Amino acid sequence: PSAPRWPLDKSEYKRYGRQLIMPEIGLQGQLRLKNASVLIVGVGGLGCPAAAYLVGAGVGILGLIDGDTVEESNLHRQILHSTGRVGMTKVDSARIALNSLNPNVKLVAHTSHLTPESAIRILQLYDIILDCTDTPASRYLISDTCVLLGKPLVSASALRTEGQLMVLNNPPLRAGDSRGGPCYRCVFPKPPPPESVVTCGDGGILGPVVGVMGILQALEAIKLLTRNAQPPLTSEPMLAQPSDPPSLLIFSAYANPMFRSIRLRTRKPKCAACSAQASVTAKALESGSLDYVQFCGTVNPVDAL
Amino acid sequence: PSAPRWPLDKSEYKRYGRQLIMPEIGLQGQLRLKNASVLIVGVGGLGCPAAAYLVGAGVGILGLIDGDTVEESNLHRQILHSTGRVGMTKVDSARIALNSLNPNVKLVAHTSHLTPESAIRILQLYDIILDCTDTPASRYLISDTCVLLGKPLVSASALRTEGQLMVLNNPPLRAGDSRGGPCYRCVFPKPPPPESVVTCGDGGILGPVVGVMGILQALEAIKLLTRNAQPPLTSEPMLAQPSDPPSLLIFSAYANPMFRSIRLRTRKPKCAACSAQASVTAKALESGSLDYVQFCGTVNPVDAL
Amino acid sequence: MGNIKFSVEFSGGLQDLFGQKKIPIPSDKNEDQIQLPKLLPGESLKLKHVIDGLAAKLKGRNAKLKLFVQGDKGFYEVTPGILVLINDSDWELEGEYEYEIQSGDQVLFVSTLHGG
Amino acid sequence: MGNIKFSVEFSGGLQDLFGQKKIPIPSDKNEDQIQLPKLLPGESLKLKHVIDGLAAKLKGRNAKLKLFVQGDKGFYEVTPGILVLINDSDWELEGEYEYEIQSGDQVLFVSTLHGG
Ligand SMILES: [Zn+2]
Ligand SMILES: [Zn+2]
Repeated sequence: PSAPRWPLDKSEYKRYGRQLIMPEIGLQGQLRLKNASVLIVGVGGLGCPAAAYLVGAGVGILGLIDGDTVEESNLHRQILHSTGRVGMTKVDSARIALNSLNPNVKLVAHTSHLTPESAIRILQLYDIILDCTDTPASRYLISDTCVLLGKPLVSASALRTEGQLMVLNNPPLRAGDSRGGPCYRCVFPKPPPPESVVTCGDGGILGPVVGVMGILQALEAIKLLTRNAQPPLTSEPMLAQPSDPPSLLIFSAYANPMFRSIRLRTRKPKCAACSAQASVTAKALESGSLDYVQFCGTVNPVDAL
Repeated sequence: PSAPRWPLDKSEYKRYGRQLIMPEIGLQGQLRLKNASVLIVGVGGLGCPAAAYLVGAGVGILGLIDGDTVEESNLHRQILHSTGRVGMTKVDSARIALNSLNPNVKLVAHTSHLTPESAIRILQLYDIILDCTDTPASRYLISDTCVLLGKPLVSASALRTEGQLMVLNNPPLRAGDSRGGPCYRCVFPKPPPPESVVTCGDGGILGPVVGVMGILQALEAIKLLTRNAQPPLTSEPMLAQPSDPPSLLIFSAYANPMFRSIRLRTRKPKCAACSAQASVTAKALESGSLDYVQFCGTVNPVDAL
Repeated sequence: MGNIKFSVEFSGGLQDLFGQKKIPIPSDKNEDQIQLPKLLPGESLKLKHVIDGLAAKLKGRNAKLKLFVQGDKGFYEVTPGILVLINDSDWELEGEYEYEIQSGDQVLFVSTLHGG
Repeated sequence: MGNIKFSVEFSGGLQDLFGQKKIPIPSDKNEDQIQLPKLLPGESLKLKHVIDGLAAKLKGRNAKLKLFVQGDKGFYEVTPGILVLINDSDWELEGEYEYEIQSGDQVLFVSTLHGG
C-alpha cells in the first residue's frame, strides 16, 4: 500500500493509544498497520491468537482461510471459537469473535482450504502471510507462493510441548537474489517421510504452547509492517532497513531454558523455489502440475491442506 | 484438593483429548486440573490470555479479581473484552467470554481490587495465584500473602516491548525453610523509587508482548498443577519432585534473541516475608498495619492496587 | 578420541527416539555411550562419526532408525525434516557431515514440527 | 585494566538511560567509553568500579542518575528495583559489588517492570 496521508480519527487514538505512544510504533506505524492486509492461513491453535492480536493492533484487512468446522476438541486451545459455535466453520466463528473485539478491521473470509490452483489468486491480495497450518504439504505450498509473489512469510508450528517459529522470505526479494531471506525449501529441501509426521490429533498439543507461538506470529507481523515507521516513508518499506538475520526460535515448555534461538542458513544456491534455477513457477503452480500432497507423501489421507 | 477418584465424563474426554494423550498431562493430570482452583489477580493484558488458556485447559475453578471497568484503550491487548462491553466491569466481561469458551469451569468473581484486609481471605480459596497486576504495591501484597498461605505464585509483568516472568514461592514451604522458593521480596527487597515506575498508560505496551507473558503464566500454572501426575498421587504433590531452579524469563520483542533466562537467587536469609525473622505476618496484614501504598510511595495516586 | 567432550541434544520429538533430551559424550551412563571410531593421531572426530554412532543405537529398530537417518551411501544421511545445529547455528554454515567436533560443542538435532 | 574485555547490557527501560542496549568495554566509540580506575599490578577490576563508571556518565543529569544509582556510602548502590546479572546469574550468587570482572563477562542491568 502507498503511504497514507490522512490521520487517525479520535476513537482510533483512544483505542490504539497505548501502542501509538511507543517509539517503535508511533503514528506512522499505526497508519502502516491500518493500511496493511494480513492473511492467516489456518484458523486453529496458531491462527486464533495470531488473529486476535492483529485485530487488536488495528491492521486494516485480515484474511482468514480455513475449510474446517469447529469441534469440541479444538476448544482447549482455539480460543476465538466457543462451545456454542461447535459445527460452524472456523472462519465464521472467528469472524464473530474478532468483529466484537475490533469492528474497525475488515475481515475477509476464505472458507475452503488453500489449493495450488487458488494460492496465487488469494495470497496476492495480502502484504504478509502467516502460515498457521498443520501439514507439510500446506507449508511448502504457502512458502512457494510467497516466493513467487514476493511476500514475507511468518511460519510457526507446534506439537505436544514444543513450538517453532521462523520469518521466511524476508526480505522478499525475487528468486535468484541471494540477499533475499531463505524460504521454507531452503531450510527443508526435502519433505519429511510421511511416517515421521505427527499431527496434533495423534501427538497431542498443550494449549499455551501453540498459543505462545501464534501470538509471536502476530508480533513478527507487526514488527515487519511497522519497520522504518519512524523515518520518512519510502517506496520500499520492506527493504529500507536491514532485516534481522534468519533464525529459528525453538520453544520447549518443559526444557530449561524454554526458548532457544538458532541462526539459520541464507538462501540455498540451488533452492527449487527461490534460486536462479528455481523449478517452482507460477505457471506450474496454477496449472496444478505441482502435486504437494504427492510430494510430501501420505500415510493417512491429508485432511487439512 | 485431595486425589480425585472419579474419571472424566465423555464430553470431557473429547474436549481435553489433545492434551490428555500427552504423557506430561495424562488422565491424572487432567483430573488434577479439574480439581484445581486458580486465582487471576488483574484481568488486563496479562490476565485475559492467562484466563483463556486456563479455562481452555479445564481448571476446575478460576477466580478473577479486578476493580476496573473495560475501556476502549484496553482492547488492543485485552482480548477477552469487546467493544460492546466497554464500561462493564472487567471481571464480568471476562466471565462472558470465558463461559462461552468452556462452560465446565466454575468462574468466581471478585469485582474489587485486592486490599491487605481482603487478601488472605480471598487467596486462601485457591491453589495457585497468578499476579497479573500493574503496580509495585499489589506485587508485594500478593507475594506476601502467598508466602503466608503457602501458595506458589506465577508473577509476570510487561511494559512497552518487554516482559518478565517468575515462578515464586515454589516450592511454597513455610517461612524460614530455606528449601522453599524465593518470594518477590527476596528478589526485590526494597520497592523501586516511585518516579522510576512507568505504567502501561504512560509508557505504552505492545499487545502481543503482554499476551505472550500472560499465556506463559497459564503454562507455568498448568505445569505446577500437573507435576508428578504420572507417578501415583501423593499427599504433597507440590513437593514430590524437585522444582525447577528459580529463574527470571526476560522477553524483549526487538532484541535478538528475544528470550533470555536468568538464574535467580534462592530465599534471602533475612527476607522480611519468607525468612525465619519475617516481619510480615498474617496479623499485621489483616490489621491493616502494612501500608503497601505508602511502602512503595506514590508520585501519581495509585489507581490499581 | 582424546579428551573431546561435547553433547548431543534432541528436540521436536527426536528425544523420544533416544529416550532423552541430552546426552553428554562421553557419558556417565553405560547405556548412553555411543560408539565412536578409533582415531589415529592427528585425525579428527567429525559429525558424521557422531551420526553413525547415534544410528548404531537404533539398530534393529528399523522404524525408529528411519526417523533419524536414511540411505546408505557409505555413511548415513540425516532424515529430511531434521535440522542439525552446531552451537545454535545451522550446520550448513559449519560444514555439515565433515564438521570437526570441538570440545564443548553442542550438537542439536531438531525435527521440524507441523502441527498448528 | 590490562586486557579485560567485557560488556554491559541494559533491559527493562534502563537502555533509555544510556542510549543503548549494549556497551562493549572497552568500546570502539569514544562517547561510550566509561571511566574505570587505574589498577595496580595484581589489583582486580570489580563490579563496583563499573557501576561508578556508568554512574559518572549520568553526572549532571540528576533525575536520570537516581534511576540507576542511589546514596553515597563511599560508592554508589544500585537503585532498588534493578536486578544485576552476571553471565545470566543473579549477582547475589556471585559476590555483588565485590565481584571481580573476568574477560568475556556479560553484565546485565534489568529494571523490573510493573505493567500488566
Ligand atoms: Zn528457497
Ligand atoms: Zn522472601
